[in-house]
Amino acid sequence: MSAHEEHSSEEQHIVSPKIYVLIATALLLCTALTVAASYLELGPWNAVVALAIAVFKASLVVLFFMHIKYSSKLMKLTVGAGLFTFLTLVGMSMSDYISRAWGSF
Amino acid sequence: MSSIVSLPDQSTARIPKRNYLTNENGILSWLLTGDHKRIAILYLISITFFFFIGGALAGLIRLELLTPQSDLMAADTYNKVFSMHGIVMIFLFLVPSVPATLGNFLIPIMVGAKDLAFPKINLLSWYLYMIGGCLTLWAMITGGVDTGWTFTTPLSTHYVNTNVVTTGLAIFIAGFASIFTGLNFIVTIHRMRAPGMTWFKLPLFVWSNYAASILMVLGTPVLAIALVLVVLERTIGIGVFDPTKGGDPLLFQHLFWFYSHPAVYIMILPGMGVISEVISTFSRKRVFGYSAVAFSSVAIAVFGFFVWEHHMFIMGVSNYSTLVFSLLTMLVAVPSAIKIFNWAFTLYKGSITFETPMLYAFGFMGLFTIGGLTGVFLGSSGTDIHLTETYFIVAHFHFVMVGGMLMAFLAGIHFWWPKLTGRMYPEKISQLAAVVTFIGFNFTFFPQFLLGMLGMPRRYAAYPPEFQVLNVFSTAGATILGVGYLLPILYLIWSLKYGKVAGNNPWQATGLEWQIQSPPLTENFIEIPVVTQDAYDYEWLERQKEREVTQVG
Amino acid sequence: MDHISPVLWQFLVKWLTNFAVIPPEASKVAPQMDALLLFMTLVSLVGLVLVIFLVVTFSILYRRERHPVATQIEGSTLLEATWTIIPLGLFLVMFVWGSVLYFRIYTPPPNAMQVYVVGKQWMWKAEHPGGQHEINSLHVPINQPVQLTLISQDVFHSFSMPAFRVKREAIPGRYTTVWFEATETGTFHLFCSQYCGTAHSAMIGDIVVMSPENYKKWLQSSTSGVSLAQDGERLFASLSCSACHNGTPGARGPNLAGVYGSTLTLSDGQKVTVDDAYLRQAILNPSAHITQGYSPIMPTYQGQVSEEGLFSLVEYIKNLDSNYRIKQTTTTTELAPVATAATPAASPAANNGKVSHE
Amino acid sequence: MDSPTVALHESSHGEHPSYQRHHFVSMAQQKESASFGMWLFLLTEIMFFGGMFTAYLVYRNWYYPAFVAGSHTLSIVLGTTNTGVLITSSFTMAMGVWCAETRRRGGLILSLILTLVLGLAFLGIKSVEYHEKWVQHHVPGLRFDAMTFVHPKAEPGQAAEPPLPLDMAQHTEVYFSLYFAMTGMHALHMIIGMGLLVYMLIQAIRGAYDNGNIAFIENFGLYWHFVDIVWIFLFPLLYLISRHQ
Repeated sequence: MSAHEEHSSEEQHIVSPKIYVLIATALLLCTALTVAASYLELGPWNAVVALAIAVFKASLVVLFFMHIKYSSKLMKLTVGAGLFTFLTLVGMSMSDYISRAWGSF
Repeated sequence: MSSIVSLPDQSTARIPKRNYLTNENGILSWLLTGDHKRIAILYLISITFFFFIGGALAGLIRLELLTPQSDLMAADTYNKVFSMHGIVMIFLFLVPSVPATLGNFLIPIMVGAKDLAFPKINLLSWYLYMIGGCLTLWAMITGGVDTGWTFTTPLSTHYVNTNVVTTGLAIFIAGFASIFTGLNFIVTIHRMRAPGMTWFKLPLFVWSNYAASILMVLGTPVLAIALVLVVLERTIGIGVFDPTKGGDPLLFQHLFWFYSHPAVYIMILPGMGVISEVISTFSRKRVFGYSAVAFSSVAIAVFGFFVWEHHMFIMGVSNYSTLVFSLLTMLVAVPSAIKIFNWAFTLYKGSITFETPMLYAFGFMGLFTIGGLTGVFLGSSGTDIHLTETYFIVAHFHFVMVGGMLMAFLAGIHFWWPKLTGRMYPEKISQLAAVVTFIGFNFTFFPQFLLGMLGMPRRYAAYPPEFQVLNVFSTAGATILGVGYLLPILYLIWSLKYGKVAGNNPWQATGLEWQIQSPPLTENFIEIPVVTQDAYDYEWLERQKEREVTQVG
Repeated sequence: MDHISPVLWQFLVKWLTNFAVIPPEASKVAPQMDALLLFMTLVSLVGLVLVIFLVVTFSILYRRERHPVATQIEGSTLLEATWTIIPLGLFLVMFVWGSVLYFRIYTPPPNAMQVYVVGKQWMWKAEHPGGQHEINSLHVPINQPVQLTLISQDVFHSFSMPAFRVKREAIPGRYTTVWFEATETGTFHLFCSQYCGTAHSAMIGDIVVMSPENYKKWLQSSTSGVSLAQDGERLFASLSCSACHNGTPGARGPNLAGVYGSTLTLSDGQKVTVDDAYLRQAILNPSAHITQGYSPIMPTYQGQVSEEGLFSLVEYIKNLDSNYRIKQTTTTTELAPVATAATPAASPAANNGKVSHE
Repeated sequence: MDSPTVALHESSHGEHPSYQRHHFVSMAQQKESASFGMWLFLLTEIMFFGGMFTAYLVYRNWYYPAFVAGSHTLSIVLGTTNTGVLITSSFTMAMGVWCAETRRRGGLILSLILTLVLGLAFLGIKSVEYHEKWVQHHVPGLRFDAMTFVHPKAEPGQAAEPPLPLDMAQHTEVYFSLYFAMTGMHALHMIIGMGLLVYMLIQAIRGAYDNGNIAFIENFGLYWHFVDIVWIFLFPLLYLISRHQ
């Protein structure tokens, strides 16, 4: 578990520009896709599709632009922890708002 | 009474010439330092300053409550005084108390590093803290703020015309000081441990500060955004929390308590770390169930994020979410219970001595047990209805924060004073101070439980006369408590010059910090140590001593 | 006792004679609350005594003089499991018990008598359906469930009645409710317990619990002559609500008679139960509360009706019968016979709230 | 070995680069620490925006028609363009980091300039949008008029938006409060980032990164990408609510 011995041997991973170009293109395409999707009549699925595309885009940025794909387990865990706390904040707050409508008392 | 203190021969002992205090001279060498130990001292001086400001305000509150009428000061002055007392004590004293002073000083040494990972950010943290502190004082001098430390909307946004914006910004800035401290600790503990220092060889002080740091890093920004929105609502009138514009004022409380409940654990967890160290050292024994205590810190940190709504049970949140949050609150109480019993059983078959830090630690255990158990009264949603917003709450969180945290802080200050300064504090008078504090504390805050049961609401400048007797008890106790807090500052300053030279390891403790000189060198270790022993391995310490003797011989 | 100063002496005597750790138990829920509080206190005491006992015993047995060399012990999974599971079990008992109590306190019985309360900086204004208004006091009959519907006009307030072990926040923009049933006559404290600004500690009052006869007398002596529903009727006309909500076939708004307590289907398909909170929302934010089959033409009355006026309107709509006349049961004169019914104790349910639903 | 305090010589690391801070054992440790610290800082940023996302979610559910109407006043062309601009700037920043890693000074300078220009473009477009809001009386608190939603005016070449009832129209102020709070905080992060970009540009021109001490650039890259991610969520949430209506 000790920090430095493990990682001093690990060489810096340099992502090739080709991947960056590929990711940037994908991101731009997804932007177009999300705009297009918002003009479709999908009912409640509009929001789901928009969010799904946004999550996908964000994952691309995190994994490749921000090198998480090539980083240590600790970094991946850190990102996960942030996401978890964020979802806690949103989810637990919404637990109040959603269930307020259930029962009038 | 026997003791474990083993001081060097005072006639020949000298404070090491080269240490972090003497390394450089001049005020700039302090103000521009990157040394975690010097920053710790800067923090120690500044939080003590703010503690006494907050304490003076507390004195004013108790004086005003001596009589049922608001005769010492008008109601709005009283409101400003208790608001400022809360703000100063929570954001400027309790949150940074143990982490920013003892934690800053000790964590790098305990993990076997030469400094925290980001010395400049550490210094920046102190400056942010000072800016926040000065802004708070500025707000207090130029008219104060009377929202309470909770900044409840829409009171804070639309119905008071005091310095809400200045104070909000001050807390915002001080919040970043706390974030940077936590960030520094997490990185240091993960990345800077000495060779051989595995997670389960870390002292429990490090574990508990680690848990608190997680809360600082993840919780504080939510408070920051809530305050930013309050400031925006007050200045330009956006409508996020304003009910007249369709906003939900409860949303502010959700965001506020998302930080401010975990903040309670930010305050108490490092204190628990101190207690683990102290109890182990003075009973010469490994902490009973090391991993349970370590994991309970982390469990408190994680569960701490899931219970905030118990501050809002009577405020019109949905009954169903009350159920969920009440249940989770009960779960978060369990790790604290585990810790208490583990500490008690650390004493079992130990070899116990009763130096000042140990007395404070005993005080902590008693008071924190009461504080924790009364927390269950408030976490159970039914009894919360009767007890919330009364003096029961006030008594409960003072038992946890003052009885718990402040006791732990004082235990830690006494325990590591020889390491910080190279000199011992005077033992007898400090034992007296510990006892006086304990008695004064109970005298001050126990009557408040009764007041709360009787239904006296908190934040009242005037109250019905039948509550007077208990209030008089409380005020009388507060004067004793005041003496208990003044004594340490007097004799600790005295000891800087006249205290006995402490030597490296006056307590015969096992932590890495005790194996180096006191006060330490600027770089802590001449050579980075290789750790082979477990934490609290007193047998290893004995072998070390024997080896030294044979080598010298 | 001449060495104790007379002031202090007086103090102690006063305290000892009036000593109490709990306020009077003046409501039906108070003994239940106190039972749980007692249970928790006992558990806490046992816990505290146990911790103190352990610390003191070990300190004596294993002090350095007696036990110079410590025996190193790793821990004990069995012991640790014990002090994990037992507290957890006790806490869970408290959770269940507390939650039952919580739901009981915040779920008013259907037969409760209504009182409306507006909190404002810095006073409580209570409105009785019969049109009696009172400031910083609340008169209620004994042995009669009373439901409070609370709202704040400005900031958070909290309606705290320690003798009844009940409190509830009055929050701006939304109704909250709480109920109690007083079991003792007398005057009890009413506090605002949520900090609400400068005169927070002056926002206190009295809760006067009266026998049914005295309560009847009080109702008659403090009547304003206009019941809440009648005031609502006046508002209903002056705000021209009746232009659309008049119950005639082809009216532009839905018929409001008997709407209270029914389940409506809204234009977005949502099903809602009509209660006080819904009526208030529908008056202030009509566009989100359009009954299915009607067009969203109702204007908002935000800013045009005070909170008191809204209470009157709600009370009026509650008591509408089919011909858009208020039932007479809610007027002050009609209320009295109900309260003095032959068997008042046996039928506390026979009050205006119940009658008006039939 | 029974002697923990005895030193371990760092012989394996031989000579240290000049920019290695004294308290780190190795360069790898320093680098890891820096990026880990940056990530932790980004976690605080997630939670900072998290508060506003929570508020958004609550009010969007409460006042959906107001959110739709408010969203439709935003220009989808400008919004999409800005998304493209920001994604591209994220790309140029990633390229900048790559250039720095492979010690291409010219490439680094070019990337930084491009990133800066794109960032400026983003802020420029944003200020055009803000100005438009100001003209339309859609700035909450300072200059807001709910009647623009009760009697919507038809834009040239477009059909008028359906009118909102007054009570719902008033709640568009909540939407715009969130719009300005969220995009404002985002823009503030951009502005801070631009300041850092200028600093890095000067340093790069001076050749400060030629020796491989590029932790600052890498960490700034993380920051810049994070700002991009925030926008990736803000764009659909604020601009793209029920565009089909």
